[in-house]
Amino acid sequence: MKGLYQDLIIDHGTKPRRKGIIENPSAKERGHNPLCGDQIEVFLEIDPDGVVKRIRFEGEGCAISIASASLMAEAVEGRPAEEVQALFENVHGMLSGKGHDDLGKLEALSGISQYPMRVKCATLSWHTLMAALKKMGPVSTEGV
Amino acid sequence: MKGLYQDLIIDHGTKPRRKGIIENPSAKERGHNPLCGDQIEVFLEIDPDGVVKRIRFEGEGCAISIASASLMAEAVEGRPAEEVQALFENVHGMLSGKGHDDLGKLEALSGISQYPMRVKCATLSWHTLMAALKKMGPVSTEGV
Amino acid sequence: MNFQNDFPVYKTYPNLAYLDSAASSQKPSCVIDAMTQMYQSQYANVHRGLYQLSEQATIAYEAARQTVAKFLGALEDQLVFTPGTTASINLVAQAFLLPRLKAGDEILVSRMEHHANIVPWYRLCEQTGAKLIVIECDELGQLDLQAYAKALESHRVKMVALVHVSNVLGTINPIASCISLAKARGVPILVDGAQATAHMPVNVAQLGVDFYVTSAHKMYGPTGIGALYIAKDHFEDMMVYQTGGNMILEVDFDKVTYMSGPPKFEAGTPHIVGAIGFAKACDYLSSIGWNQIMAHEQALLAYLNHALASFSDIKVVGKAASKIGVVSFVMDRVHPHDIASILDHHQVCIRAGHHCAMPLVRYFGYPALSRISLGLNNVQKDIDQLITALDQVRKIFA
Amino acid sequence: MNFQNDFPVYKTYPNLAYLDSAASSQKPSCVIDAMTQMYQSQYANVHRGLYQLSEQATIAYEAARQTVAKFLGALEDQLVFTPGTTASINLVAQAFLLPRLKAGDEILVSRMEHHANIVPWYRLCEQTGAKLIVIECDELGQLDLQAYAKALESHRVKMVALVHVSNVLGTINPIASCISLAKARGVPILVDGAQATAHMPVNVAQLGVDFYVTSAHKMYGPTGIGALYIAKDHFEDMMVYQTGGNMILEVDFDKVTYMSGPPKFEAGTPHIVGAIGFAKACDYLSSIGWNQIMAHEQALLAYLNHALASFSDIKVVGKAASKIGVVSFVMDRVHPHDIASILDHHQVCIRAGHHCAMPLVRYFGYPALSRISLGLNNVQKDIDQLITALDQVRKIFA
Ligand SMILES: Cc1ncc(COP(=O)(O)O)c(C=O)c1O
Ligand SMILES: Cc1ncc(COP(=O)(O)O)c(C=O)c1O
Repeated sequence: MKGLYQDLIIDHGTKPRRKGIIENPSAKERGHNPLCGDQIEVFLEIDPDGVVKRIRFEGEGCAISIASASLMAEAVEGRPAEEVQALFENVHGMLSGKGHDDLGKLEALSGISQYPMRVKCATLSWHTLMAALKKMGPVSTEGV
Repeated sequence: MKGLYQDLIIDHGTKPRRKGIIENPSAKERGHNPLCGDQIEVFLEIDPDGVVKRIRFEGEGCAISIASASLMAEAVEGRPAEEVQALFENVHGMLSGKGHDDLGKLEALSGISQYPMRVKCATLSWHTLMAALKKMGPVSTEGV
Repeated sequence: MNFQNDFPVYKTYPNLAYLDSAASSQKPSCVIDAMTQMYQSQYANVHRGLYQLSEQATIAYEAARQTVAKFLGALEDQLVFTPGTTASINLVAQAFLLPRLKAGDEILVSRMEHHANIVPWYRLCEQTGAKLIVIECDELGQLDLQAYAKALESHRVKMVALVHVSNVLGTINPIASCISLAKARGVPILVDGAQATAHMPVNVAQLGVDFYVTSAHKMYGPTGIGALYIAKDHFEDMMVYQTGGNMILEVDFDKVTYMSGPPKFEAGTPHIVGAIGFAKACDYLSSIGWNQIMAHEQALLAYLNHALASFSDIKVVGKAASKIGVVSFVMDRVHPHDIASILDHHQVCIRAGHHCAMPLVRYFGYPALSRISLGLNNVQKDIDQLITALDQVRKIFA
Repeated sequence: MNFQNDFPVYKTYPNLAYLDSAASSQKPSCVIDAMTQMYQSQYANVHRGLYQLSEQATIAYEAARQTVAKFLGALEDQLVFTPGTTASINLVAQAFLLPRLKAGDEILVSRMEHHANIVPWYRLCEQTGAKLIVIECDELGQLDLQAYAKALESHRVKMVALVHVSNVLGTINPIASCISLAKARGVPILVDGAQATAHMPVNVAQLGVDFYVTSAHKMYGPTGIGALYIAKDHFEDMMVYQTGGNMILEVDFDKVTYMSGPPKFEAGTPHIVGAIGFAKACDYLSSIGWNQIMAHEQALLAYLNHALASFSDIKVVGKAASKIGVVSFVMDRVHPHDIASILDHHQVCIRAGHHCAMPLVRYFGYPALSRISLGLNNVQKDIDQLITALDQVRKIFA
């Protein structure tokens, strides 16, 4: 089970960090994978410099999808929005089995690339996050 | 080539007997196998006792279908209509590989049962003949 | 009884516990060999060849039709080869029902249907303004027969489409009664037998059903082929569906005439080798016999139910009195996808998800279910292995 | 060049002269083995399995799609697996053209079409009141390109459906020009490549065609599977066709949403093993390479034409400048069915009949034609054997 269910995944999958909601968020977005039934909602508080000051999520899904959301939230909080874009692409590269830079803790997700059916579980939260950022318009990534 | 193209088949296929038409026939009928393109027309002169006094045919098709029509015409001429029915069933049995009584010359057709695609070539003239007889109604086979 | 030696997959994976036959079954050597041989030394196109190789292929193809027909209690001129259950249902919806359906008409389906027996009818409703009427099931997963009889009283019902055996619950529906009730009202009925025909005898003639459909790949047969039984009197009053070669009598640009019987619905070059494999799969089942097959699978089902009963955190969904070896369940705190993935690590193959039956799974209140399904290839050891692996799941998520 | 060793049929019939590849080709060992292996040790259903066997089957199935797509110059998200050419054309007719067709609209087809590329359009015309417009060919069997360009000038033309290579005449149509002409008028065009894809390179992207269809079984691949290329921009504006599992996003009894891209048109369990075999057949052709394939077949064609030219009682039908190895002929005084049957006695397999192209065969004034068709598996000896057998035919009917 090394590949898929590393301790870190189980840990975050069963005890997710940054779960919850943000009242009056700068942006929020829902994600849904109808084929799995996974649901997620991402809340963002972005400061005027375009930095993700706080991120929270609510959702239901398998351990992979919850762990991915939890690890994502941890990795993203405190980062400027434009870095988040780069991070997303990096994570996406890792999950689709392509090359990627060092991703620290997020590398716990790397084994998933062997399981195409599960890749969507892991990317749902990321796609939802990106959609939330996009909603804020180019402004957010240009650091107004 | 024993099975399919016995000398008798080639003989009747290339030099068919009783080819031609009957003016004012007691019955006539067209047969057509669209999948092969084979066409045939059968003409009958039936006497008041229900005996096939004369039979002629016109048609185009492969050697098997022409030979079958020619051998049929030979076998049928002079026979009472009800015997023709029995003969048809006997020939049908032979062509479909089932049991059959001695059929004399018509047995030259027996090899065809091994070639399902060709069975239709051989039966076209027979089906056409039966349709012609049927047209005359039950009368013809009850020997009025 | 142990049939594992019939299945070559165990040579490569001796410790495989394949518990996903309901999705698609493993293949016995006899079926694989028949197809390999056909491709190696008996292959030719069918129907129009005037040489022996093609004649023999034609004979083999038509003999396959006869075998499959007989296996289902049909005559060969009532059996159409299709690409599978889904294709068969689409064919019946479009070629049979569409021309006789009007706005306001009703089509009865059950809560238990596979998407294949919902969406084609849903589409028809979109096309015509007809309505889908859903017959519910109880909490055990049994069809509400009274509601069914009641629904049939509406003179607007133009078709019934019912699953024989549920692919999620394992429920064997009282299909004979359902058919009689429909026939009594003069309503045509299609039965989806995808999950039935590998596990119990089916005789379409005795049932008196109008349409019966199944797929070879769930019957130890090949992919890409299925059977559509059409009651004799319906062939004539159906429109053509897919058109092209092999199903025509004559073609001109301004006039086309069609063949009758099964060829009418088999346009194009058929899945010749698939038919050979399908027939061989039927022969394989026949050679073992229903008594043995059912005894084998029911014994395993009892063993499985007994084993699962000892898990207080596992809840089985679908407890009909009459079931085949399909058991869906949920486990506290662990998502079905995680269960399936961890089981896989222990070489236990089960399925998790909505099983192409979203309305049913949703009805029981879950986003997804884990499903164990049994076949001839299974042995008790598979279930022991499953139980050990489930223990591991619990430990990981403790 | 001799590829006979690749084909196991010659182990059983060392003296077989198989000259019916246009109906369906023999299969090389690599294709058969790939499928046998899949069934023996790599088999599972695809798309929804959460265990390795199924993940790997899914990866193999999607890799097969990629291989076939690449072979045809397409991207994998433009390639739909269907049961074959006939099914593909029916799909395009019903899911693409039907919704945009009105009474009086025109569909262009050619005199040379196979029934598969006539009857589905004819049916559409029946359904909508549209008209089939036929582009004729000359006595050599070449498309009348001027008439085609002229017909396209009508603003009522809503679709062109054209055969790439004639299965009766061997004619290679100037498909690139036909496509440009259609595109210039904004008319969508489907090309029937059933007889092309095993014999010459096809690049659908370069051609800029809207729809391109072919069958694996004529490409040294398995039965029951074919490819439908759909230009990217058309996926969205097509209706669904067959519906059921695997092509939906969500199903409820009152609302269904569908997937996009190829899955939209692949309802039900796909012909998984067929896809594997299809891809292997493409790999087989690629490994030999078009230069060799075309050189081999053109050399045999030249040899065949030369040999037939010495028979004064044989007339070849179809003498286009640009041809593949398909030669139809008539022989004085002997019906094509008799020729085929007698040739068979000499282990020479040819086809005789209307070749699913009645309007074309009728146009040349014959009820039936004999057809020789060449493939990679053929060698000169096959043609020598054919010629000897034709001599026998003449003797028998002398
Ligand atoms: C030119 C052409 N189009 C279409 C078809 C139909 O292909 P299939 O029978 O595989 O559907 C064929 C072969 O039969 C053909 O030669
Ligand atoms: C009950 C039921 N109906 C229909 C189907 C669809 O069968 P196929 O995918 O072979 O078309 C399945 C299996 O997927 C099934 O279990």
